[in-house]
Amino acid sequence: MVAHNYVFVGLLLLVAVGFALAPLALVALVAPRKRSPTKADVFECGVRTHGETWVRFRIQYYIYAIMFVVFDVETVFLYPWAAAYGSLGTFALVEMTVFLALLFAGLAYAWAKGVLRWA
Amino acid sequence: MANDIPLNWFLYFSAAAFAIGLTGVLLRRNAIAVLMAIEIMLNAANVNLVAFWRYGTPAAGAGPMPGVILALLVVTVAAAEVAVGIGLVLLCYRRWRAVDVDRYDTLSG
Amino acid sequence: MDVGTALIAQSHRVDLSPTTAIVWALWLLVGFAGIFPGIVAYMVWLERKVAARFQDRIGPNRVGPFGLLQPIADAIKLIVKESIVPRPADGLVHLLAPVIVLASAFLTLAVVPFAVGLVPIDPPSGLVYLIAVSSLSPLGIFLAGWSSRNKYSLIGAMRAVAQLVSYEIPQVLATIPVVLWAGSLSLVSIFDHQAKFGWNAFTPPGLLAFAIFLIAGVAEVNRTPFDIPEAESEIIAGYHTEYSGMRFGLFFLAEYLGVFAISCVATVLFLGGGMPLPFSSFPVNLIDGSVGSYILADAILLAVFLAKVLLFIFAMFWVRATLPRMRIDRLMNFAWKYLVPLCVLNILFAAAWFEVVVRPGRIEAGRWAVGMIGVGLLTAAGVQLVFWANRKLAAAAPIDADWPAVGAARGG
Amino acid sequence: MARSLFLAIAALGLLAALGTVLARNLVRAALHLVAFFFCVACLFVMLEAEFLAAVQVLIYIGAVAILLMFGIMLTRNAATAEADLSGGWRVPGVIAGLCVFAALAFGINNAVSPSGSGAWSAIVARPALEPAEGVAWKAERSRAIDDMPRVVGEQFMTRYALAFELAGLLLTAALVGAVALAREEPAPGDSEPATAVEAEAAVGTTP
Repeated sequence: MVAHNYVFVGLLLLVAVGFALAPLALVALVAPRKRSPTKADVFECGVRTHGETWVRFRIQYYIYAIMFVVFDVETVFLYPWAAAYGSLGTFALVEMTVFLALLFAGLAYAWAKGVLRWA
Repeated sequence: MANDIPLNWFLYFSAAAFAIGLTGVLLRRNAIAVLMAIEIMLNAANVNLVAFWRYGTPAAGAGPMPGVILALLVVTVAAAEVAVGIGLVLLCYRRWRAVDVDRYDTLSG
Repeated sequence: MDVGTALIAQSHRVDLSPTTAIVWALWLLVGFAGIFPGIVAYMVWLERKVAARFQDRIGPNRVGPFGLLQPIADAIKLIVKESIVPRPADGLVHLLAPVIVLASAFLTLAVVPFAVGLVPIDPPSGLVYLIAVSSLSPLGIFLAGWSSRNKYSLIGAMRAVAQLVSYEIPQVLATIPVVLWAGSLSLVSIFDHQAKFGWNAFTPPGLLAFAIFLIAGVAEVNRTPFDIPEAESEIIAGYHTEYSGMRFGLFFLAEYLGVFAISCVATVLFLGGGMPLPFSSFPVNLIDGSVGSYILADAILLAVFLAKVLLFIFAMFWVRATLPRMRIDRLMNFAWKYLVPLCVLNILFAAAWFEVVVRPGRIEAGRWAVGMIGVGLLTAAGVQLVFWANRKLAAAAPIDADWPAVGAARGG
Repeated sequence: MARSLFLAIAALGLLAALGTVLARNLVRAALHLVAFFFCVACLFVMLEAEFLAAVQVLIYIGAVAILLMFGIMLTRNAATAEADLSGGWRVPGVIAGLCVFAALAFGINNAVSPSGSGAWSAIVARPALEPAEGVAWKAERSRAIDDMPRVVGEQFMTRYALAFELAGLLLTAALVGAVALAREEPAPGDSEPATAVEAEAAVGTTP
């Protein structure tokens, strides 16, 4: 069965997590632990933390995230198309050209509106 | 298969997840939390679609994978929904300085 | 069926027999828990040696001959160091973040075919799997920055995620031509295709895709010149500022594992895996079904594969030793205004190449020459078009206009 | 084996869903949501839709979760940092959820499949796909499972061509809409851009 491939992925995930946690467990046994208030402070260049840490970020980040999501979903359509292209005719190419043109129009819109500029 | 999972189990899982998502939509006041609850509901629907695809016998001429295709389209719509949804939340946040859906009440006069 | 033949007889379908269990156990315990981390440890040693030579130094030479025991000393140092978690941090998420990043790096290696039959698994949607698991690392990085409750960490994390997601798109789009020619998402099929049609990098759209993939790949592993997320002169150490001891070690390990993985993937997708000659299926055609022929072919494949991977890794060290860090606005511009349009055009060029060269089912000298010249000119024109359009648009809105302070300083 | 694995994954998934709904901290809620998405991806693998599972991880965990995190970071301020549950709606909300679950469970128990395969509750195993001789849909579905990406591509290019183009249109519309909504307009008298810069200005001092 094809799905059985993913049994290996599950096992590998366990190995990876184990590989990450084992040295941490060793650290808990071996490493010194001397707590002090100053040491447990947040390190902001030796200056006392000023204001709220979880500050609000600029909108720019979100615009890039939106474009990422849209193009990421696009790849979900592109991959099957590319895999099937050999057994399909010119119609598939035309369809994909239309699809890509649509998405490119979206990118061009964002570009024209100047939101791709990191200000 | 002898020891296969009954179809019902998938359906119950998705019904429970859907109900949890609905509860979340009703309970949460933060608009982004509401969006997350909606994502849970959409995912629950997807599990149903794929489960019926795999367990059912298809109607004549339904194609090899109607359920999977529909699930892919749901994923697309969900992604678009989140993008626009958060865009709206940001706009409202700028206007009212709040992400609390109870406070978007300008229309209620 | 003995273990040797089970290694060879790979297909999309897998049965959960005891033989499979043995093969998988070998992969997990010897490969993933032994060899790959070992390679990574010595990559760090190599980088220190190489960087030292670039800077006219000697590099580590105290621990063992040529400093060869240095990685072991480093590991011991990391383990016996105190692991400090800041007081206001979100403890559980702080622990979870490096685990996610490391798991992501491990999982990507599961579909890489190192030689014929020497691949842990080969699912039919292998490339989607690969991209899916590698897209977990931005999440881990974000959580690392967020859970530390440190402004520098958070800013580093936000920058890192913005950069990673921006470069993920060109990276993914650059692999589309390869899928299109091979007609499958399985990495083994992509390898087989190159045994028949030559390395993918030796086609005009393939070369462009390869270049884009490499650039985006360097950005994906946060290495210079794309190391803004951990720009130590601006934001301390970025998202892992609050990580110390072994927890930092995990991020470090994940970064180098990521470098190794991206080099492996680039080798498989564009440089014909372990094949030493671009237009010959040389060691693969030695295989006549006997176990000895498999071992001979795989030994050659594996050696050449590792040599190519080493070349990539060396190139990344070289770039790091040579180039300064990019400015963040130029970085994002480059991804969205140059690479993404190029990738989209390149998909159409790849379709043209498919029609001219690949469609007949085998390489024909005449069609190949036509394709090289025709599609080559087309691709070059596409690159010129994108750069020309960007120059035109940039002239209309100079980049320093984005940075009022810079413009003012120049009297603009 | 498959059954106990299913039960474990489903239980984890439902716990994660509950965590999403109940967690006070929004990033924690999003993290629970990621766990839920992952469990759903596991269920897709158990349903032999491995392409869909990979897509689930790629889109939901790799992209949507990141978008949600960014949304949280962009709207966080001191007043709403810890999101609260609706006080007055708690009891009616839970009752509504339970009612919906009860109604769905009733339906699942009593529904009869329209395609003639009997009551849903009687389907305890997926139809065997081998031997497929003479049964067209078995061969079709077997190929779909073994080579899902390619079959998805073929389907989108032929039978679902319109849906495919509409999906492209929807994505473009979403991109344009979201960019138009989120764009920072320097409206006069709006103090907003100032706060947006604070984030990086607050650490403007050189370390």
